[in-house]
Amino acid sequence: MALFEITSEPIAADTVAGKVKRPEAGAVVTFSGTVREWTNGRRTLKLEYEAYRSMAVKQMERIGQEVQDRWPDTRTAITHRVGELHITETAVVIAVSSPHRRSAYEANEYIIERIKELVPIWKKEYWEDGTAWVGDQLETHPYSKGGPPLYD
Amino acid sequence: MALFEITSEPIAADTVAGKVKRPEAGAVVTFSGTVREWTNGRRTLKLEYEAYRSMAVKQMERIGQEVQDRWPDTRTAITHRVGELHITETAVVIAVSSPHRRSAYEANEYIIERIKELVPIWKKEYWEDGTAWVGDQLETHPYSKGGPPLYD
Amino acid sequence: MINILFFARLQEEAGRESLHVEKAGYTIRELKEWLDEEYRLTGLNRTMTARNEEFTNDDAVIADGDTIAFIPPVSGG
Amino acid sequence: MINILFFARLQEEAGRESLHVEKAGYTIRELKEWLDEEYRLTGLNRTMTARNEEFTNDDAVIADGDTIAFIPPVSGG
Repeated sequence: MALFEITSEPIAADTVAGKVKRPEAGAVVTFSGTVREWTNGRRTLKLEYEAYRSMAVKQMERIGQEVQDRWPDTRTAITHRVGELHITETAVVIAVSSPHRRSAYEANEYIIERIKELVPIWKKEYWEDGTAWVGDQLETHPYSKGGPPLYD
Repeated sequence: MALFEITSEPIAADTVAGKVKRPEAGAVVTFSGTVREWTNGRRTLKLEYEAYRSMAVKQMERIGQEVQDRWPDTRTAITHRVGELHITETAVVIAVSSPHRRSAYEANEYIIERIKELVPIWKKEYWEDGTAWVGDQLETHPYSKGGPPLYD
Repeated sequence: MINILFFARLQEEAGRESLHVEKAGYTIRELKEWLDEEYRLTGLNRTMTARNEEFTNDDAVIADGDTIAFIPPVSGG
Repeated sequence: MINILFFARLQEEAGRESLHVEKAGYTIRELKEWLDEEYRLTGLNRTMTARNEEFTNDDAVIADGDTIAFIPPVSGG
Protein backbone atom coordinates (compact mmCIF):
# COMPACT_ATOMS: atom_id res chain seq x y z
CA MET A 1 0.00 0.00 0.00
CA ALA A 2 1.84 3.09 -1.25
CA LEU A 3 1.21 6.26 0.73
CA PHE A 4 2.30 8.46 -2.20
CA GLU A 5 0.96 7.55 -5.59
CA ILE A 6 0.44 8.73 -9.16
CA THR A 7 -2.40 6.94 -10.90
CA SER A 8 -4.29 7.13 -14.17
CA GLU A 9 -7.41 5.60 -12.59
CA PRO A 10 -10.23 7.49 -10.82
CA ILE A 11 -9.41 8.17 -7.16
CA ALA A 12 -11.75 7.27 -4.28
CA ALA A 13 -11.09 9.60 -1.35
CA ASP A 14 -12.11 6.84 1.08
CA THR A 15 -9.31 4.62 -0.24
CA VAL A 16 -6.71 7.31 0.41
CA ALA A 17 -8.22 8.10 3.82
CA GLY A 18 -8.17 4.41 4.67
CA LYS A 19 -4.38 4.40 4.39
CA VAL A 20 -3.99 6.83 7.31
CA LYS A 21 -6.63 5.53 9.72
CA ARG A 22 -5.25 4.05 12.93
CA PRO A 23 -6.35 3.50 16.54
CA GLU A 24 -4.41 6.54 17.82
CA ALA A 25 -6.10 8.93 15.37
CA GLY A 26 -9.40 10.62 16.15
CA ALA A 27 -9.42 12.85 13.08
CA VAL A 28 -8.94 12.37 9.36
CA VAL A 29 -8.98 15.45 7.12
CA THR A 30 -9.24 14.82 3.41
CA PHE A 31 -8.81 17.32 0.60
CA SER A 32 -10.06 16.52 -2.88
CA GLY A 33 -9.07 18.79 -5.72
CA THR A 34 -11.73 18.49 -8.40
CA VAL A 35 -12.02 19.81 -11.93
CA ARG A 36 -13.89 23.12 -11.87
CA GLU A 37 -15.94 24.23 -14.82
CA TRP A 38 -15.51 28.00 -14.48
CA THR A 39 -12.34 29.98 -13.73
CA ASN A 40 -12.43 33.76 -13.99
CA GLY A 41 -15.44 33.56 -16.28
CA ARG A 42 -13.75 31.09 -18.63
CA ARG A 43 -15.29 27.68 -19.17
CA THR A 44 -13.18 24.55 -18.89
CA LEU A 45 -14.24 21.55 -20.96
CA LYS A 46 -11.66 19.10 -19.63
CA LEU A 47 -8.13 18.94 -18.25
CA GLU A 48 -5.13 16.84 -19.02
CA TYR A 49 -2.60 16.13 -16.29
CA GLU A 50 0.92 15.02 -17.09
CA ALA A 51 3.52 14.01 -14.49
CA TYR A 52 7.20 13.25 -14.28
CA ARG A 53 6.03 10.23 -12.37
CA SER A 54 9.12 8.94 -10.57
CA MET A 55 10.16 12.42 -9.48
CA ALA A 56 6.60 13.35 -8.52
CA VAL A 57 6.45 10.39 -6.13
CA LYS A 58 9.83 11.38 -4.67
CA GLN A 59 8.65 14.97 -4.14
CA MET A 60 5.43 13.81 -2.50
CA GLU A 61 7.53 11.64 -0.17
CA ARG A 62 9.67 14.69 0.59
CA ILE A 63 6.54 16.67 1.49
CA GLY A 64 5.41 13.74 3.65
CA GLN A 65 8.73 13.97 5.50
CA GLU A 66 8.36 17.73 5.99
CA VAL A 67 4.91 17.14 7.48
CA GLN A 68 6.26 14.42 9.76
CA ASP A 69 8.90 16.85 11.03
CA ARG A 70 6.41 19.67 11.67
CA TRP A 71 3.43 17.64 12.91
CA PRO A 72 4.98 14.45 14.31
CA ASP A 73 1.65 12.93 15.32
CA THR A 74 0.20 12.96 11.79
CA ARG A 75 0.13 10.32 9.09
CA THR A 76 -0.18 11.38 5.43
CA ALA A 77 -1.21 9.81 2.12
CA ILE A 78 -1.41 11.53 -1.27
CA THR A 79 -2.73 10.24 -4.59
CA HIS A 80 -2.56 12.37 -7.73
CA ARG A 81 -4.24 11.41 -10.95
CA VAL A 82 -2.86 11.92 -14.45
CA GLY A 83 -4.45 11.75 -17.90
CA GLU A 84 -7.69 13.26 -19.11
CA LEU A 85 -10.12 14.51 -16.46
CA HIS A 86 -13.62 15.89 -16.83
CA ILE A 87 -15.63 18.39 -14.80
CA THR A 88 -16.10 17.33 -11.13
CA GLU A 89 -13.58 14.47 -11.44
CA THR A 90 -10.93 14.29 -8.71
CA ALA A 91 -7.35 15.22 -9.61
CA VAL A 92 -5.77 14.85 -6.19
CA VAL A 93 -6.65 13.49 -2.76
CA ILE A 94 -4.67 14.36 0.36
CA ALA A 95 -5.51 12.51 3.58
CA VAL A 96 -4.03 13.34 6.97
CA SER A 97 -4.87 11.64 10.25
CA SER A 98 -3.94 12.81 13.74
CA PRO A 99 -4.99 12.15 17.33
CA HIS A 100 -6.53 15.65 17.58
CA ARG A 101 -8.03 17.50 14.66
CA ARG A 102 -6.06 20.77 14.60
CA SER A 103 -2.86 19.27 13.22
CA ALA A 104 -4.75 17.26 10.59
CA TYR A 105 -6.30 20.45 9.19
CA GLU A 106 -3.04 22.39 9.32
CA ALA A 107 -0.92 19.67 7.77
CA ASN A 108 -3.48 19.05 5.04
CA GLU A 109 -3.53 22.67 3.93
CA TYR A 110 0.28 22.84 4.07
CA ILE A 111 0.50 19.81 1.78
CA ILE A 112 -1.67 21.22 -1.00
CA GLU A 113 0.41 24.42 -0.97
CA ARG A 114 3.62 22.40 -1.23
CA ILE A 115 2.26 20.18 -4.01
CA LYS A 116 1.58 23.28 -6.05
CA GLU A 117 5.18 24.41 -5.54
CA LEU A 118 7.20 21.23 -5.72
CA VAL A 119 5.60 18.29 -7.46
CA PRO A 120 6.31 17.96 -11.20
CA ILE A 121 2.76 17.63 -12.46
CA TRP A 122 1.31 19.83 -15.18
CA LYS A 123 -2.22 20.64 -16.11
CA LYS A 124 -3.33 21.50 -19.62
CA GLU A 125 -6.63 23.37 -19.77
CA TYR A 126 -9.02 22.73 -22.64
CA TRP A 127 -11.27 25.77 -22.71
CA GLU A 128 -14.12 26.44 -25.09
CA ASP A 129 -11.78 28.83 -26.88
CA GLY A 130 -8.33 27.27 -26.74
CA THR A 131 -5.81 25.30 -24.71
CA ALA A 132 -2.84 26.14 -22.49
CA TRP A 133 -0.48 24.58 -20.02
CA VAL A 134 -1.48 26.25 -16.78
CA GLY A 135 1.20 28.21 -14.93
CA ASP A 136 3.41 28.28 -17.97
CA GLN A 137 2.66 31.82 -19.04
CA LEU A 138 4.45 34.94 -17.91
CA GLU A 139 1.29 36.49 -16.49
CA THR A 140 0.58 33.66 -14.07
CA HIS A 141 3.30 32.55 -11.68
CA PRO A 142 6.77 32.33 -13.16
CA TYR A 143 9.31 30.85 -10.78
CA SER A 144 11.06 34.17 -10.34
CA LYS A 145 8.16 35.22 -8.09
CA GLY A 146 8.50 32.40 -5.64
CA GLY A 147 8.90 28.94 -7.01
CA PRO A 148 10.24 25.84 -5.34
CA PRO A 149 13.34 26.09 -3.20
CA LEU A 150 16.55 24.94 -4.83
CA TYR A 151 18.32 21.84 -3.63
CA ASP A 152 21.96 21.19 -4.52
CA MET B 1 -30.67 13.30 -0.56
CA ALA B 2 -30.50 14.90 2.88
CA LEU B 3 -27.54 17.21 3.46
CA PHE B 4 -27.84 16.87 7.26
CA GLU B 5 -28.35 13.39 8.60
CA ILE B 6 -28.27 11.20 11.68
CA THR B 7 -27.76 7.54 10.89
CA SER B 8 -27.18 4.30 12.73
CA GLU B 9 -25.35 2.79 9.75
CA PRO B 10 -21.60 3.06 9.01
CA ILE B 11 -20.75 6.30 7.16
CA ALA B 12 -18.73 6.40 3.94
CA ALA B 13 -16.98 9.77 3.65
CA ASP B 14 -17.22 9.58 -0.16
CA THR B 15 -21.01 9.44 0.06
CA VAL B 16 -21.12 12.63 2.14
CA ALA B 17 -18.55 14.34 -0.11
CA GLY B 18 -20.59 13.33 -3.15
CA LYS B 19 -23.49 15.45 -1.89
CA VAL B 20 -21.48 18.68 -2.15
CA LYS B 21 -19.63 18.11 -5.43
CA ARG B 22 -20.63 20.47 -8.23
CA PRO B 23 -19.15 21.97 -11.40
CA GLU B 24 -18.36 25.32 -9.68
CA ALA B 25 -16.35 23.69 -6.89
CA GLY B 26 -12.65 22.94 -7.24
CA ALA B 27 -12.15 21.84 -3.65
CA VAL B 28 -13.85 19.43 -1.28
CA VAL B 29 -12.58 19.23 2.30
CA THR B 30 -13.82 16.32 4.37
CA PHE B 31 -13.43 15.79 8.10
CA SER B 32 -13.97 12.36 9.60
CA GLY B 33 -14.12 12.04 13.35
CA THR B 34 -13.11 8.50 14.24
CA VAL B 35 -13.11 6.55 17.49
CA ARG B 36 -9.70 6.86 19.11
CA GLU B 37 -8.34 4.12 21.32
CA TRP B 38 -6.28 6.23 23.75
CA THR B 39 -7.22 9.51 25.43
CA ASN B 40 -4.91 10.91 28.11
CA GLY B 41 -3.48 7.46 28.73
CA ARG B 42 -6.90 5.86 29.18
CA ARG B 43 -7.98 3.10 26.83
CA THR B 44 -11.37 3.23 25.13
CA LEU B 45 -13.00 -0.09 24.26
CA LYS B 46 -16.01 1.31 22.43
CA LEU B 47 -18.32 4.31 22.37
CA GLU B 48 -22.05 4.71 22.35
CA TYR B 49 -23.59 7.77 20.69
CA GLU B 50 -27.10 8.91 21.48
CA ALA B 51 -28.90 11.78 19.76
CA TYR B 52 -32.02 13.85 20.12
CA ARG B 53 -32.46 13.10 16.46
CA SER B 54 -35.01 15.63 15.23
CA MET B 55 -33.35 18.49 17.11
CA ALA B 56 -29.87 17.35 16.06
CA VAL B 57 -30.87 17.60 12.40
CA LYS B 58 -32.37 21.06 13.02
CA GLN B 59 -29.17 22.23 14.72
CA MET B 60 -27.01 20.88 11.90
CA GLU B 61 -29.21 22.77 9.45
CA ARG B 62 -28.73 25.88 11.57
CA ILE B 63 -24.95 25.43 11.39
CA GLY B 64 -25.28 24.95 7.63
CA GLN B 65 -27.08 28.28 7.45
CA GLU B 66 -24.37 30.01 9.53
CA VAL B 67 -21.76 28.64 7.13
CA GLN B 68 -23.75 29.82 4.13
CA ASP B 69 -23.86 33.31 5.63
CA ARG B 70 -20.12 33.45 6.37
CA TRP B 71 -18.81 31.60 3.31
CA PRO B 72 -21.50 32.10 0.65
CA ASP B 73 -19.67 30.09 -1.99
CA THR B 74 -19.58 26.87 0.04
CA ARG B 75 -21.90 23.89 0.11
CA THR B 76 -22.07 21.71 3.24
CA ALA B 77 -23.18 18.20 4.19
CA ILE B 78 -22.95 16.54 7.61
CA THR B 79 -23.70 12.97 8.67
CA HIS B 80 -23.44 11.89 12.30
CA ARG B 81 -23.71 8.31 13.39
CA VAL B 82 -25.42 7.04 16.53
CA GLY B 83 -25.32 3.70 18.34
CA GLU B 84 -22.35 1.56 19.28
CA LEU B 85 -19.04 2.39 17.60
CA HIS B 86 -15.72 0.61 17.80
CA ILE B 87 -12.13 1.82 17.51
CA THR B 88 -11.36 3.51 14.12
CA GLU B 89 -15.05 3.63 13.15
CA THR B 90 -16.35 6.97 11.89
CA ALA B 91 -18.69 8.95 14.14
CA VAL B 92 -19.11 12.05 11.98
CA VAL B 93 -18.31 13.21 8.46
CA ILE B 94 -18.35 16.87 7.46
CA ALA B 95 -17.94 17.71 3.77
CA VAL B 96 -17.58 21.24 2.40
CA SER B 97 -17.06 22.19 -1.23
CA SER B 98 -16.04 25.58 -2.58
CA PRO B 99 -14.65 27.06 -5.79
CA HIS B 100 -11.31 27.79 -4.06
CA ARG B 101 -9.92 25.72 -1.23
CA ARG B 102 -9.41 28.28 1.55
CA SER B 103 -13.08 28.67 2.40
CA ALA B 104 -13.64 24.90 2.33
CA TYR B 105 -10.94 24.39 4.98
CA GLU B 106 -12.15 27.30 7.11
CA ALA B 107 -15.82 26.38 6.98
CA ASN B 108 -15.07 22.74 7.70
CA GLU B 109 -13.15 23.52 10.87
CA TYR B 110 -15.83 25.99 11.96
CA ILE B 111 -18.49 23.31 11.59
CA ILE B 112 -16.82 20.74 13.82
CA GLU B 113 -16.39 23.40 16.53
CA ARG B 114 -20.08 24.30 16.27
CA ILE B 115 -21.21 20.67 16.30
CA LYS B 116 -19.42 20.22 19.60
CA GLU B 117 -21.25 23.24 21.02
CA LEU B 118 -24.73 22.97 19.57
CA VAL B 119 -25.82 19.58 18.36
CA PRO B 120 -27.62 17.38 20.91
CA ILE B 121 -25.54 14.25 20.56
CA TRP B 122 -23.92 12.49 23.49
CA LYS B 123 -21.08 10.06 23.69
CA LYS B 124 -20.74 7.42 26.37
CA GLU B 125 -17.21 6.11 26.80
CA TYR B 126 -16.63 2.48 27.67
CA TRP B 127 -13.14 2.39 29.14
CA GLU B 128 -11.31 -0.64 30.42
CA ASP B 129 -12.11 0.60 33.93
CA GLY B 130 -15.56 2.11 33.75
CA THR B 131 -18.05 4.14 31.72
CA ALA B 132 -19.11 7.79 31.58
CA TRP B 133 -21.10 10.21 29.52
CA VAL B 134 -18.41 12.49 28.10
CA GLY B 135 -18.66 16.18 28.94
CA ASP B 136 -21.13 15.51 31.70
CA GLN B 137 -18.78 15.91 34.62
CA LEU B 138 -17.93 19.10 36.45
CA GLU B 139 -14.23 18.78 35.68
CA THR B 140 -14.69 18.76 31.91
CA HIS B 141 -16.71 21.52 30.30
CA PRO B 142 -19.86 22.52 32.12
CA TYR B 143 -21.96 25.02 30.19
CA SER B 144 -21.14 27.82 32.60
CA LYS B 145 -17.69 28.00 30.95
CA GLY B 146 -18.91 28.61 27.45
CA GLY B 147 -21.71 26.46 26.19
CA PRO B 148 -24.07 27.03 23.32
CA PRO B 149 -25.64 30.45 22.89
CA LEU B 150 -29.17 30.80 24.15
CA TYR B 151 -32.04 31.34 21.77
CA ASP B 152 -35.39 32.62 22.97
CA MET C 1 -50.00 18.62 29.14
CA ILE C 2 -46.35 19.08 28.30
CA ASN C 3 -43.84 16.51 27.11
CA ILE C 4 -40.44 16.26 28.84
CA LEU C 5 -37.47 14.46 27.24
CA PHE C 6 -34.38 13.14 29.02
CA PHE C 7 -31.09 12.15 27.41
CA ALA C 8 -27.75 10.59 28.28
CA ARG C 9 -26.99 10.61 32.02
CA LEU C 10 -30.28 12.34 32.86
CA GLN C 11 -32.18 9.57 31.13
CA GLU C 12 -30.34 6.95 33.17
CA GLU C 13 -31.01 8.91 36.39
CA ALA C 14 -34.69 9.44 35.64
CA GLY C 15 -35.02 5.84 34.52
CA ARG C 16 -37.16 7.00 31.60
CA GLU C 17 -36.96 8.75 28.24
CA SER C 18 -39.95 11.02 28.69
CA LEU C 19 -42.60 12.28 31.02
CA HIS C 20 -46.06 13.79 30.39
CA VAL C 21 -47.13 16.28 33.04
CA GLU C 22 -49.57 19.15 33.59
CA LYS C 23 -47.04 21.96 33.91
CA ALA C 24 -48.10 24.50 31.29
CA GLY C 25 -47.55 28.01 32.68
CA TYR C 26 -44.38 27.02 34.57
CA THR C 27 -41.11 28.66 33.66
CA ILE C 28 -38.20 26.37 32.76
CA ARG C 29 -36.65 27.30 36.13
CA GLU C 30 -39.77 26.25 38.01
CA LEU C 31 -39.94 23.00 36.05
CA LYS C 32 -36.31 22.25 36.93
CA GLU C 33 -37.01 22.90 40.62
CA TRP C 34 -40.03 20.62 40.53
CA LEU C 35 -38.05 17.85 38.77
CA ASP C 36 -35.24 18.20 41.28
CA GLU C 37 -37.65 17.68 44.19
CA GLU C 38 -39.75 15.00 42.57
CA TYR C 39 -37.13 12.92 40.78
CA ARG C 40 -33.86 13.93 42.51
CA LEU C 41 -32.21 14.68 39.16
CA THR C 42 -28.73 16.08 39.80
CA GLY C 43 -26.98 18.70 37.76
CA LEU C 44 -30.08 20.19 36.13
CA ASN C 45 -28.45 23.57 36.72
CA ARG C 46 -25.67 22.52 34.31
CA THR C 47 -28.19 21.40 31.74
CA MET C 48 -29.33 23.34 28.70
CA THR C 49 -32.97 23.31 27.81
CA ALA C 50 -34.69 23.10 24.45
CA ARG C 51 -38.31 24.00 23.87
CA ASN C 52 -39.73 22.50 20.70
CA GLU C 53 -36.22 21.70 19.45
CA GLU C 54 -34.75 25.19 19.92
CA PHE C 55 -32.48 26.19 22.79
CA THR C 56 -34.23 28.38 25.32
CA ASN C 57 -33.47 29.83 28.76
CA ASP C 58 -34.66 29.41 32.34
CA ASP C 59 -37.09 32.34 32.17
CA ALA C 60 -39.09 30.96 29.25
CA VAL C 61 -42.68 30.11 30.06
CA ILE C 62 -43.94 26.71 28.97
CA ALA C 63 -47.11 26.51 26.89
CA ASP C 64 -49.53 23.63 26.68
CA GLY C 65 -48.31 21.06 24.15
CA ASP C 66 -44.66 22.12 24.34
CA THR C 67 -41.88 19.57 24.23
CA ILE C 68 -39.17 20.41 26.76
CA ALA C 69 -35.86 18.59 26.41
CA PHE C 70 -33.03 18.71 28.92
CA ILE C 71 -29.70 18.74 27.12
CA PRO C 72 -26.66 17.74 29.17
CA PRO C 73 -23.34 19.06 27.79
CA VAL C 74 -23.15 17.65 24.27
CA SER C 75 -20.20 15.59 23.08
CA GLY C 76 -20.84 14.74 19.45
CA GLY C 77 -18.28 14.93 16.68
CA MET D 1 25.99 10.43 -22.40
CA ILE D 2 23.33 12.32 -20.51
CA ASN D 3 19.58 11.92 -20.68
CA ILE D 4 17.38 15.03 -21.07
CA LEU D 5 13.62 14.98 -20.32
CA PHE D 6 11.02 17.47 -21.54
CA PHE D 7 7.53 17.96 -20.13
CA ALA D 8 4.33 19.90 -20.81
CA ARG D 9 4.82 22.85 -23.17
CA LEU D 10 8.55 22.18 -23.52
CA GLN D 11 7.79 18.67 -24.72
CA GLU D 12 5.42 20.04 -27.35
CA GLU D 13 7.99 22.61 -28.45
CA ALA D 14 10.84 20.11 -28.61
CA GLY D 15 8.58 17.62 -30.34
CA ARG D 16 10.07 14.88 -28.18
CA GLU D 17 10.04 13.49 -24.66
CA SER D 18 13.76 12.96 -24.30
CA LEU D 19 17.16 13.47 -25.84
CA HIS D 20 20.46 11.61 -25.36
CA VAL D 21 23.52 13.80 -25.85
CA GLU D 22 27.24 13.91 -24.99
CA LYS D 23 27.16 16.89 -22.63
CA ALA D 24 28.76 15.57 -19.45
CA GLY D 25 30.88 18.35 -17.91
CA TYR D 26 28.46 21.11 -18.94
CA THR D 27 26.76 23.20 -16.29
CA ILE D 28 22.95 23.36 -16.37
CA ARG D 29 23.32 26.95 -17.61
CA GLU D 30 25.51 25.88 -20.53
CA LEU D 31 23.12 23.07 -21.38
CA LYS D 32 20.19 25.54 -21.44
CA GLU D 33 22.15 27.86 -23.75
CA TRP D 34 22.98 25.00 -26.05
CA LEU D 35 19.32 23.82 -26.15
CA ASP D 36 18.15 27.35 -26.81
CA GLU D 37 20.43 27.61 -29.85
CA GLU D 38 19.91 24.11 -31.13
CA TYR D 39 16.17 23.60 -30.52
CA ARG D 40 14.81 27.18 -30.12
CA LEU D 41 13.15 26.24 -26.83
CA THR D 42 11.61 29.38 -25.34
CA GLY D 43 11.34 30.22 -21.69
CA LEU D 44 14.11 27.90 -20.48
CA ASN D 45 15.08 30.74 -18.15
CA ARG D 46 11.71 30.32 -16.42
CA THR D 47 12.21 26.61 -16.11
CA MET D 48 13.39 24.70 -13.06
CA THR D 49 15.83 21.89 -13.52
CA ALA D 50 16.03 18.51 -11.84
CA ARG D 51 19.08 16.30 -11.88
CA ASN D 52 18.33 12.67 -11.11
CA GLU D 53 14.89 13.63 -9.78
CA GLU D 54 16.06 16.31 -7.34
CA PHE D 55 15.78 20.05 -8.00
CA THR D 56 19.13 21.63 -8.79
CA ASN D 57 20.42 25.01 -9.96
CA ASP D 58 22.08 26.52 -13.04
CA ASP D 59 25.61 26.18 -11.67
CA ALA D 60 25.43 22.43 -11.16
CA VAL D 61 27.82 20.43 -13.32
CA ILE D 62 26.36 17.49 -15.20
CA ALA D 63 28.00 14.09 -14.80
CA ASP D 64 27.99 11.24 -17.26
CA GLY D 65 24.82 9.17 -16.87
CA ASP D 66 22.82 11.98 -15.27
CA THR D 67 19.16 12.49 -16.11
CA ILE D 68 18.37 16.18 -16.51
CA ALA D 69 14.68 17.17 -16.53
CA PHE D 70 13.37 20.63 -17.36
CA ILE D 71 10.42 21.45 -15.14
CA PRO D 72 8.13 24.24 -16.35
CA PRO D 73 6.09 25.89 -13.56
CA VAL D 74 4.11 23.05 -12.04
CA SER D 75 0.32 23.14 -11.75
CA GLY D 76 -0.73 19.96 -10.02
CA GLY D 77 -3.27 19.75 -7.26
